[in-house]
Formats: sequence, structure tokens, C-alpha cells
Amino acid sequence: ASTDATAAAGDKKVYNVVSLVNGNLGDKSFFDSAEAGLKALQDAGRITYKTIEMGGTDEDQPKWLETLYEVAEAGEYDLIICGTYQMPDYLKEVATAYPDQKFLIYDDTSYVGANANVVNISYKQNDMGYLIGVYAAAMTSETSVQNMNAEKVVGFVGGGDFPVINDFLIGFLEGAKATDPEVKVDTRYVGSFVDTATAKEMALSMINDNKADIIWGVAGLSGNGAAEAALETGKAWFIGVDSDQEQTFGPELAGITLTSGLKNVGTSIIWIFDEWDAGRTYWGQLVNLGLTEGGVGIVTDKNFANVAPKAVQDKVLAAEAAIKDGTIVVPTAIGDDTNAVVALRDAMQP
Amino acid sequence: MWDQLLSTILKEEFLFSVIRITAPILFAALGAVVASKAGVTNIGLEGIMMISALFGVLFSYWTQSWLVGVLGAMIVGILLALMMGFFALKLKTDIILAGIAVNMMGAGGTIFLLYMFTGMRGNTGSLMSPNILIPTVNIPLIKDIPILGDILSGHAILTYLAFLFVWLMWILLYRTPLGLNIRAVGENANAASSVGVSVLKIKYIALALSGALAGFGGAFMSMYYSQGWNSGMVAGRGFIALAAQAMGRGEPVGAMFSSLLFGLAQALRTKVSGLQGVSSYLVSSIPYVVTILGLVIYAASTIKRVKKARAEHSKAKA
Amino acid sequence: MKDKRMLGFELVRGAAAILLALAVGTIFIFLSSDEPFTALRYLLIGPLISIKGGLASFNTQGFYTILAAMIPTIFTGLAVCVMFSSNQFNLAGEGVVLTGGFVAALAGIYLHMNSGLHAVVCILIAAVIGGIIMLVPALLKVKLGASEMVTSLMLNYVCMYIVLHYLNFVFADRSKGSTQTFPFAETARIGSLVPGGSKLSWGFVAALVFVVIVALFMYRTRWGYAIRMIGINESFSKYSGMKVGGTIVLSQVIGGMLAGIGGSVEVLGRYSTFLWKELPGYGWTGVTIAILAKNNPLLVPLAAFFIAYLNKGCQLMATYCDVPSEMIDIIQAAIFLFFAAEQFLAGYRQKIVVKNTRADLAKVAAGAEGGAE
Amino acid sequence: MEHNQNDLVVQMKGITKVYPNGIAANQGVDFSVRRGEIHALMGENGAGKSTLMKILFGLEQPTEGEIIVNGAKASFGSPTAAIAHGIGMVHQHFMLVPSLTVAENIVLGMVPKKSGMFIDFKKAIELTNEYAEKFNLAVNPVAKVADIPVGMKQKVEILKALIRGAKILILDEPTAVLTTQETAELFRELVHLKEQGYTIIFISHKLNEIKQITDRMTIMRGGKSMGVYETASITEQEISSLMVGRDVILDVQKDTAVPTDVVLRVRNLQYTNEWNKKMLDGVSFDVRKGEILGVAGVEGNGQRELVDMLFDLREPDSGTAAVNGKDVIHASQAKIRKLGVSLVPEDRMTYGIADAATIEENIISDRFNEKRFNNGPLFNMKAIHEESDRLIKDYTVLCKSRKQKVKMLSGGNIQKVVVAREFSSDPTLIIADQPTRGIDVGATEFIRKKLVDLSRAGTAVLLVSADLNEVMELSDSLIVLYGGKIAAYFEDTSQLDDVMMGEYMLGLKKQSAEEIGRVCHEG
Ligand SMILES: Nc1ncnc2c1ncn2[C@@H]1O[C@H](COP(=O)(O)OP(=O)(O)OP(=O)(O)O)[C@@H](O)[C@H]1O
Ligand SMILES: Nc1ncnc2c1ncn2[C@@H]1O[C@H](COP(=O)(O)OP(=O)(O)OP(=O)(O)O)[C@@H](O)[C@H]1O
Ligand SMILES: [Mg+2]
Ligand SMILES: [Mg+2]
Repeated sequence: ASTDATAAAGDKKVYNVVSLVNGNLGDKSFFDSAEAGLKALQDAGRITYKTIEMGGTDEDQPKWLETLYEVAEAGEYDLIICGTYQMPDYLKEVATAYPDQKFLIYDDTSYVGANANVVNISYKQNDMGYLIGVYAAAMTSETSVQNMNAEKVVGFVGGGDFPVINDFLIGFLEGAKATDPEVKVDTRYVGSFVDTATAKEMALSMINDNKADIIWGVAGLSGNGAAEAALETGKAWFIGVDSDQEQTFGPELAGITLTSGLKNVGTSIIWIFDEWDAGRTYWGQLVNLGLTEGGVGIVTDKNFANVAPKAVQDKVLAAEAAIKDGTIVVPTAIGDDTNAVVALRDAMQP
Repeated sequence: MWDQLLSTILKEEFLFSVIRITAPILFAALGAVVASKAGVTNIGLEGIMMISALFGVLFSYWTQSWLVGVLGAMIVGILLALMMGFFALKLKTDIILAGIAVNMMGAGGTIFLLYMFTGMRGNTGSLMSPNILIPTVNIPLIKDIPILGDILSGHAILTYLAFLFVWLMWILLYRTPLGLNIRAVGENANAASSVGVSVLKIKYIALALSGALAGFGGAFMSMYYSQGWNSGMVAGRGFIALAAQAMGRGEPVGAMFSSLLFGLAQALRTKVSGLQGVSSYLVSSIPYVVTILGLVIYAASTIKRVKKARAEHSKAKA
Repeated sequence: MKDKRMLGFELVRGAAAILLALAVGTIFIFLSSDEPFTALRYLLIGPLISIKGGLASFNTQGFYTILAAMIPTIFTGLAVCVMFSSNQFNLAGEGVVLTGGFVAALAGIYLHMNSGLHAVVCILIAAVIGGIIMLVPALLKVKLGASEMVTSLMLNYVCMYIVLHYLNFVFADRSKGSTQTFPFAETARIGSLVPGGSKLSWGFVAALVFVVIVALFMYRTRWGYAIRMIGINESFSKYSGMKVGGTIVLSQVIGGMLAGIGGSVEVLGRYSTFLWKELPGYGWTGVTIAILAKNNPLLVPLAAFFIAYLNKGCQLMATYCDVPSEMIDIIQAAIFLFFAAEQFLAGYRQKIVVKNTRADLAKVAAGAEGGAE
Repeated sequence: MEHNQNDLVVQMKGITKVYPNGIAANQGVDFSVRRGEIHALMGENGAGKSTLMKILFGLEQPTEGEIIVNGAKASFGSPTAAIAHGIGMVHQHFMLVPSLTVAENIVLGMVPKKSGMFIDFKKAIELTNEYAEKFNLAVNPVAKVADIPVGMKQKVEILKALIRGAKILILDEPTAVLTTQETAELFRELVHLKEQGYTIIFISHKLNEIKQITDRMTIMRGGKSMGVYETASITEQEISSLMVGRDVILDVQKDTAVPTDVVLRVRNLQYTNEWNKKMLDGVSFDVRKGEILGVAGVEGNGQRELVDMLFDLREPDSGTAAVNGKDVIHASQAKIRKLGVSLVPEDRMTYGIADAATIEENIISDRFNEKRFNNGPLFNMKAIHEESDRLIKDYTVLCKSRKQKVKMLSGGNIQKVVVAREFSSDPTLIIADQPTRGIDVGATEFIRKKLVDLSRAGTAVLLVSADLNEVMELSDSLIVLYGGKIAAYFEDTSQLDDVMMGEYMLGLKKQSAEEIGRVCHEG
């Protein structure tokens, strides 16, 4: 065994990784994104990995902790990966119980380095939301563009009224307000990430009652309902989230998708391994990946390039630059005691 | 704020959406009606809708025909209902448990089936394209009537079918021998079997009808309401349908009005959620609160009516 | 004596049902897995036996996990037993578990008390709230004749949205990315019986105590008796002079209290903050358990164990093999269907019955002849 | 005689039936019926009569044995097959769908159609009328079955069988619910059917009826056949002893009553039912301590309504009723019981028992709240066991143990459980509504005797019975209900004869208000 170890030490180490999904793959969002990143790493021969789907319902919650304990106890893995804002408390318990085991948690800001064996990656979805807000606000009165009306109303269909979603929202609202103070944002929550039909009803109401012509869906699969509403009425555009929905949609829906806000979980995981191999580690730290690090971003090829007038594109790119260089600091809804997002949301509701 | 709400409600589009929201619930509610008339509580409607919604998409994708998709969904609905029937009627599994089992299959089993058939996870992505969606139709004369035309015309074929089924269901139950058998079996199975009516057969038929209707409801969900299937998309509509059935006292027309009431509440919720400063959570509970209230008012009025009738009746005698 | 012989049959029947359901599951496993035998092994014996390097050993942690998973479902199972016993098809257990857990958590956060007492007070509050919630379907049924099945189904959603509203807008810990309350006081927590991730807490002991209490209540008290009689024949009970309406309400309230306790024990015993964001599903599991237990409280732990075991087995299979985790639902569905199938193997049963009866008759005849001589 | 007397239309050979609960209801029974005869099937409750007939009708499958119909071996997997062989059955308990009309019930399963798929309601009504006329069984085809009296229900049942072309009619205790007149009418019809070549299998507990119309009889005891007899050549005493294995004394011995204070006082009850029929019209009477007041009358003349009023199952439009001065009209059943009122209900399966509960649980249903059965919050199981064992013994309930489910008992034993409870609660007033309907001779005798004993011990008894012999024999005094009014009051029943009673019951005669008023013992 010792000869193996020295031999391996010569090469780059092949890590054995387990990824715990507290939901299911196929979300076309961060779990799939994480999976894609791991797959790429495995294909490159840098890791071996196993993904465990633990299910995402409240009834599945006991499994999350149990499974964490199980994989930590197994001691076979160089790194245990999990994600989402629902995991930190469980992780804290297990990471404390197994101080020699390394963990990574993504898409969470609340863990914040309680254990020296955990690296915590988060994504500045508020920054990304800001760019989308700028884009939408700039577009909504561009009547030269097909389907756009003069009314300055855009829509936001959220999966539920809670901090992560509202972190997207607050960026969106701020971006829109900064671009055009007259813009109204019709915000509604489906209360479910799977009820496409209700999301569709809400989007239809936004389009028909309030003349919204751009709708950002931040509601998992429910978001598709909003896209369909836009397509069917022929009076609005859709903006996707998490992954590039112009690629995942069929041609019709992709055709009315202006862009997508990206949360690059996979990229960030690859980035961590790059850093690790390069000798830079972040154990015990929160790594908040923003636009600069490629943790978040917006899709700028396809419809963004083809549909948006140059002036609009420039505004978005300028905002991106400003955020990157720190000129613009986007507030966050996470850990915000004042709940500023609610006041802003109500103020901008048409 | 209220005038804003009012202005959105006083639109044709609002009533149009009420009808659209009602349709899938109505299908399932009629399914609940026919099953309960035969003495079977079909609590598995939710699961049947989920599974047939999935197969509706798959069939229409495979054949590139919406019609085949809808029929496929219907057949899957029938098969599931018959399976429930086999266990509940033949093997005497508690019907509620059989229903829960079907709902389980609808929740997780669908994801597994989708994976088995297509390798996709969680949703059917772009399998469903607009050209194989259930088409909408404009009704020739009605569409030109102001207001009414905007409310009644332009719905999906299946929407009209749902309301047509209310009438057909009534005919079936009250004007055909099969309906007579169904009612007899549901009310007194011994009586039916003593005259040579096969209770089992009738219950199977009623369940199959129930499954077919839920299948239509499922197809409506994934092939019109949404373009494609995703896990959890039926989101409790099968249960709501049970409520509609009960609130409508198990009658087709009653179930239709209850379904409409629910559709109305749900449409209202959509509108109210667009107002400033409302809690999306409390707003989301509107349809359910309305259903309970509807049930209460209905029950209370029934009691009152009975009491009043009695009072008048004694007065007349005095 | 005859009962004993039939018991043997029931065991055989149960085993056969499980085997058949597993056979159905196996078909799917073979359809979707490259290592079906390993998958089956995990499913069947994995929960209790772990095999490492060819050595089988008792999976203690797995066992604790199963016991811990039984805690909420024993309570909801008991709740459903009591509610169904009065022939009320009340499905509001879901909503009550959620609400019970929520109010217990709030009491755990905002009340300050001594260890021990604090947790008990939290649970009591949950019980009271649970009972009050169940008053809704119960009174609507008794006073107005509104179908309790429907009102309770709808009530679940109402409970959920109200809890979520307060959770989000009033009690959320805003420093967290996910919606949850502040952690409850140490004094309110229900301690673990064993270390590790199983979260097997004293709640398990409480659950077993409640099994005995509920069984005593149902079979050894006048209220339980009245509940059962009303469930069997309401007209008869009324005619006998029982207070039918009141007793029905009582049974629903007790069911609500049990479900509320279940929710609170689960939350206080397993978590450190309240973090449910949807109906947790234990109410439905309770229905299944009550049906498997045939409304007999004493059989509830058995049924709960069975369900928990199955869940764990499916979970292991999904974790360590290539069978998608959703396979669980199909296997479970099949097991439920067969296990609860009363007529399953009825032909075989009838043969046993006939044989037994023949033997009895023969014995009686022989006795009579013997006596005559 | 055109047909061959020895032509056996039905033969059942070696029939054994073991129910899933392990009860061997039939044990190697041989049974055969000749074409064109009326054949009685007799036996105590639980002897296996209904089971044997259900097998013949395809409702139950025999564990063993064979059935030969019209000389050919037959096997009936379902009633459909039996019906196809010309067998029709009128069940002991009605098999009707209450929400459907009479005509719909009659044509159920063979509905006349129009346009190939719709029900031809007109045809159904015509058909009903046609058969009703042909067989002289008057029914109202458009009435809902829920709304019609039992007598008509019985006719509907018979029509159901006839319309399906039944040539072999099984009647399982058809007269149990019928009035004397209706029974007589039915018998005429049966004889008429017999003359037309129909074969009738007739189950009844009433010996006089059997003697009256049957040709032969098969007697069953304990699941076995006790043999076949020519009716003409066997006495009632012989039948009884074959059925129960001993001689039965049918006359109840009783001393003259010494009634004292009024216990139940009913004044001017008025009740109009949902269909605006006046069911009670100024009914007033008293029942005194120590007497049995009988209520005679053709069924449907207000007896059921009267009992319902007294036990809070219905509310009258006006009028009062009080037990020992306390109002019972507006009291709940619980309160009424507290006043010491017991009821042996007419419909024992609905009101009298909880079928899935044990005998013990059924016995304590009215007294489980009492102190002696409770230790604090818990039941005093010992006391409860003692009570139930005592009553099971006292009332000779035939069972394996107090833990046996009531639904496993035969009808007669179920009634004994009801009676044991109702008679043993130390009541001040017993309302006995058809206390011996449909149960065997042994049980009947037992219950009647108990009733007399109780009244002699000082209980007031209100006896409602459609069995004229029963009321005349048991009652000390008696009222006759006709059209919701009291048509007659007889202070002393010893001089009554059925002819005169019949005249009052049929409304041919009516006493003066003064004579009737004597039933109110004012002052
Ligand atoms: N469906 C059944 N399941 C189990 N046991 C039954 C069933 N039907 C009847 N029995 C039992 O079989 C025995 C015979 O019953 P059966 O109904 O044939 O008697 P019967 O002669 O018709 O009595 P009765 O005069 O009371 O109608 C009884 O002990 C009864 O309890
Ligand atoms: N499925 C069953 N399981 C157990 N016992 C049954 C079942 N069905 C009927 N019985 C019982 O068997 C007995 C015989 O039934 P049946 O229908 O012949 O009428 P019965 O009530 O016995 O007749 P009677 O009124 O003449 O006494 C009844 O006491 C009934 O309760
Ligand atoms: Mg615009
Ligand atoms: Mg019988």
C-alpha cells in the first residue's frame, strides 16, 4: 500500500468524492450543474465520484443527516460534497463529529466557517439578479423589439417567499430601479417549485392585467409555466435561471427566452479542485463566488446578442463591470434582518 | 388596491381562466363521482392524473400526435384504475390504501418510469412541442358574441369535453341501464347481485370510467396547461376533485359547480397575489379556505332548508 | 386454538405478500440495474445487516435509524387509529403534525423553563393546538354533516400555508438562507438515547408509552369503548344512550392531540430549529400504518417498524446501487397493495379453515360416540 | 294431475358449507323438491336454512356437494346462473335499492331499452304493472322504495323473481314482516302460483303457516337435515320437537296483572310524515306499572312512528309523552334511558347491536358508564365479565364465549343479546317492538316468558307486535291502531278473538271515544 501511495504522490492525486443531493437530479439547475462538474472532473481523470440522491421532501430530511453520518463514517472519501441552504445545520453536526473528514457545501452562505474541515461556496445570486434587472428594465420599453410594449412593467415569478429566492429578487429590483425608476416589477410566488400550471396562471395575469412583457422565472420547474404563458400570449419574453434555459428548452420556448441568470455550481466545484491541486485550499472559509470568479453570470450569446439593442447590451455589460470593480454593491436578502426586500418589492409592485 | 383587484376580475380573461383552471379538476371530480356512485372512494385520482399526464406526453412525443397522447393518457388511467380495482375488489385491499399506493406511484414512480423510458430526470423537458399540444378551438357563433365569446370561445378541446362530460355523466347515470346498475351497486350491492347484476363487473366499469376521466385530467395538465410533464405537477388537484365530488353531493352537476367554485377561488388567488403587500402564503390558502367555507355554507343551508321545510310543514298542519 | 392456527396462516400470508411485492420490485430492479442482486440485498437485509469485506455484522446505527424513523409515525398511526375508530375518515394528521411541530418549536424558542419541564410544556402546547385544529373537521361533521374527509384534506393545506406565513414573516431567523426559526432552547430539546445521526431520542420511549396508553384508552375505558362502538354502528350507540356527537368530537380531538404530540416530538427530538416547509408526510404514513394495524394501537409499532424498515432498505439500495431512489415508491406501493390484500391467498386460507373445522367436527363426533358407549 | 309427482325439480346432495369464519352451516345436507309443490324448509335460527338456499341461488358456493336442477347437474357461480335455470329468491332481508323506484328495482339487471342504449322508463312501468296485475301483487311502480311500506317491499321482491321467469321460487321468511291480511293474501297468491305449476320453497318459523300451505317439509337442525315429511301427516308438536329436539309449550302462562301507577303517559300525539301522510292522529294512552299494554294493528298504521316518538327517533308535530311525569318527547335517548326506559327495537341489526363488536361489548352498551363497571378512568373488567357471563347464561345465548363477535351469531341469538341487555337494566318501562320477529320457537318462548316475568315484577311494558297471536296472548290490555288513531281499547284481553280484532284492525269497526278514553287512567 505504501508504494501505491508514493506512486500516487508523484502524479496528481485522484480524489474519491461523494456528492449528496438533497433532492433529485434532473432539476436542470444546481444539482445537475454540480453533477456536470463532477462528471467533467471524472472524465478528466481527476476524481472518482458517487452521487447519492437523498430526496428533497421534508419527509426525506431525516435521511440527509443519516446519510451524512454514513458517508463520513465510511471514511472512504477525500471529499464529501453537499449543497443548498437546507444542509448547513446537519453538516455542522457531522463535520464536528468527524474533524478529519473534508467537506464542501455549495450554494449556502450561512455556514460561514464554523469548522476547519469544511469549505463553503456561495454564489452571489443578488449580483446576477441585478444584471437581469438592468436588462429587463432596459428592454421593457424597447417597443422596436418584437412583443415589447411601451408599458414599463416586468414580472418576477418566484418559487416561494423566502430568503434565497428573495436574494435573486432584491438584485432584480435594484437593477431595474437603477436603470429606470419608473419600472414596475410584478412579483408573485407560486408556493411550489413544481406547480407549472399555477405559475402559468400567474404569468398570464401579469401579462394580461399588468402588461408585463418580460418575466423572470425563479421557481424551478414552475418557471417553465411562466415561459409557456409568455409563448402562448405572444406578448412577452421569458428569462431563465440557474442554467442556460435557451439550451434546455425546445426551440419555441428558447425563441422567447431573452437570457438566463446562471449559477455555475459545476464550474465552482471544478475551480475548487483546480485551486486544491494548485495548493490553495479554503478549509474553514466561505468562498463567495460572484461574477468575477464565474460563480454566477448571465447568458450573453444567443438571444441576448441577437435581440437586445446594442444600447441595452451595453447597459448590462456596464453594470457587470461596475459590480466587478465594486462601484455597485448589490444588497442581499440573506441574513437581512430589516427585510428590506419586502418594502422594495411592495413599492415596485404595479 | 381593491379597485385594482376589481378591475382585473371584471375582465373576460378572468372568467376565461376560471374555466381553464376548472377543467382538469372537473375531469377528476367526475371520475370521483362515477366511482363513488358505484360505492368506491377513488382516492388515487391524484396519482392516476400524475401518471397519465406523463404517458400523455410520452405517447404524443412517440407518435407526434396529440390525439394519440390523450388516448394513451386515458388508457393508462383506465389501466391504473383497473389495477386498483383488482386489488380492492378482488384481493380486498382497503381501497384507501390502494389509492394511497397509486398516489405513491404517481409521486416517485413517475420519475422512475420517465427515467426508464427516456433517461430523463424530473421532467420531460422539450419532448412536448407546441405542435403536439392539445389544440384550442374557436366556437363559430359564440366567438363573435361580445364578452361571452371571449369567455367561452378559444378553450382547449379537452376543456369543452370536460363540461360535455358533465352532461354525458348525468345521462349515463340516470338514463342508461349501466348507470342504473352503477347506482344500484353503489347503494346496495346485495340487491344488485341478487338480480344477477355482476357487482364486480360494474365496479370495474365504474372504476375504469373514473380512471379514464382522471386520465383526461392528467393529459390536460401536461399537454395543454403545461407543455410537458414534471414531477409533482398535478399539485393536489386530484384531492381537490374529491372535495368537489363531496361538495357536489356526488352528483355530476353538483361536482361541476363545486369545481367551478374552486376554479374561481384559484383564479382569485392568482389575481390577489399580484396586489401589494399580501402574504403569498395566506393568498395561497384561499382556494382551500373557500372550499371549506363552501362546504360549510352548503351543509348549513341544507340543514336550514330541512328545518325550514319541517317548520312550514308543521305550520301548515296547525 | 383455532385462532392460533389462523395466526400461522396470517404469518405465511404476510410473508407471501411481501415476497410477491418484492418480486414486482425485482422486475423493476432488473430492468434498471446492472447489479440487481446487490440491490436486492441492500433492500432486504441492508437495514440491519451491514456487510463489509465479506463480513456480516449487525448494523447498529441502521437499527437506531429505523427506530428513530418510527417515532413520528407511531404517533400519527395512533392518531389515525383513534380517529378512524369512530368511523371518521379524518386525514388532517398531516396539517396537525406540521402545526404541532411549529408551535412546539416556538414554545421551545420563546418560553424559558427548566430542562425537562420545558420540553413537556412544548409538547403539551402542541397537543392542545392539535386538538383544537381537529375540532374543525369534527364540529363541521357533527354539527353540519360536512364530510370530514374533504374538510380535513383541505385543512391540511390551510394549516401549511398559515404555518409558512408565520414562519416566514414573523419567526424566521433571517441570518439563514433557508427559512427556519431560531434554534430552540437546550431545555426544550428531547435528548438522544444514542449518539450519532440516527436521532433516536427519548421520543421513542414516549411513543411506546403512548402505544400502551392509547391501547388502554381504547380497550379499557368508557370513552374508548364508546368511540369504538360508534365506529361500528352509530345508530346503535345513539340508541344505547351514548353521546355520539360529543364522542366523535372527542375521538378527533384525541387524534389531533396525538398527531400534534408526534409533530412536536419529532421536531424537538430530531432538529434544533423548525425547518419544515411543506406537509411532512407523516400523516399519510399514519394512515397506512393504522390500516396495516387494523386500527389496533398495539399493532401500530409493528406496522411502523415495517414501514421504517422498508424505507431504510429502499434508501440503502438507492444509495449504494444504481437503482434510482424513486424505485422506492413503486416497491412500497406494491408491498402495500399485497400486504393489505385481505383476499390474497384466500383460497388457501379457506382450505385451512375447512380442514380445521372438519377436524373439530370429527373430534366432537368422536367425543359424542365415546360418551355414548 | 298432469305432472309427475316424483319429478324432482331440485336436488341438492351432500351439501356442506364452511364459512370463512369456520362455521359449518351445512353438513352433508340432502334436499329435494318436487315440481309444483310448496315445500317448507324449517329449523331454528342458525340451522342453516338461509345458507342452503343461498347456495341454491348461487350467492354462496358450497364447500362440497352437488346441485341437480331439472335432472341436470348444475353449478351456480352466481345468481345469474341460478336465474337462468329459473330459480328466483326472495331474501330474508330485503335486497332492494332504496333510492330507486319500484319499477327500477324490479327491472334492475334486465332493463328495457330504447334507442339501443337508454332506459325505457315507460316500458319498465308497464312491465311492472303487467306483472303486478297478472300475479295480483299491487305495487306503485313510480314510488321510491325508500318510501314504501314493508308489505309492498315484499311484493316487489316477489315480482322481481317472477319477472325474471323464475319457476322455482325460494321465499326466505317472507311473512316475518307481513300482517295477517297480507300474509293471507300472499298465501292465496302462492297457492295460485302453485296451481300454475310454480315450485315454491318456503322458509318460515310459523308453524301454523307451514301447516296451512305447504305440501311437504324438510326440517333442519344444527346444519343437518332431520328428514322430509308430508305436511298433512305431521303435527305441530312433532315439527317443533324435530326442530329443537324437545317439546315446546307455545302458551305462555301468566297471572292476572295488578296494574298500579301510570308510568308512561301519552297525550294527543300528532305526526305527519315527510309525504304529508298523517301517521298519528291524537293518540293518547297510559301504560301502568305491572301491566303489559299491547299495540295491535296492521303494520303501517302508526306503530313504528309511535315507538320512534317515544324513543327520540322522530319528533311529533304536537302532543306530549312523559315517563313518571318527565317529558320524553324532547329528551335525548341518553336521557330517556336515564328515566328507566328500555327498547327492544324492531330493526335489531341497525339499532340493537354493533355487529363487529363482541357479545360482551354489546351487552354493556347502555350501562358501561355506571360506577360499578368503572375503576376511576379504567373499566372494571372483572365486573364487566361477570355481568356479561351472567346475562349470556341467564338468557341462554348460544355462543363460544363473551368474546365472540355478535355478527357470528344467528338471528335468534342476536335478539337474545339485545333482550338480555334491555331486560336486565332494571327498567321502569320496556318498549318491546316486534320482540320475536323472525326468530325461532325456542327463543320466542323464552323472550315472551321473560317479558311476562318482568311485568309481573312491576315493570310497565308497551308491546308492539304485528303477530296477532303474540299481542293477544301476552298483553293484559290492548289498543288497536288504525290509520294513526286508536280504534279500540280492550281492558281485558282474555275474551278477545281474532275475528273481532281483525275488524278493528281493518277499520271496519271503531269503538266510541268514551270507550277508547278508558285507556287514559286519569286521576
Ligand atoms: N356469511 C356468513 N358468514 C359466516 N357465517 C355465517 C354466514 N351466514 C351464516 N352464517 C352462520 O351459519 C349458520 C347458519 O346460518 P343460516 O343463516 O343458514 O341459518 P338459518 O337457518 O337461516 O337461520 P335463521 O332462521 O336465523 O335465518 C349460523 O351459525 C350463522 O351464524
Ligand atoms: N359475513 C358474515 N360473517 C359472519 N356472520 C355473518 C355474516 N353474514 C351473516 N352473518 C350472520 O349469519 C347469520 C345468518 O344470517 P342470515 O342472513 O341467514 O339471517 P339471520 O339474521 O340469521 O336470520 P334470522 O333473522 O331468521 O335469525 C346472521 O346472524 C348474520 O349476522
Ligand atoms: Mg413594456
Ligand atoms: Mg335465515
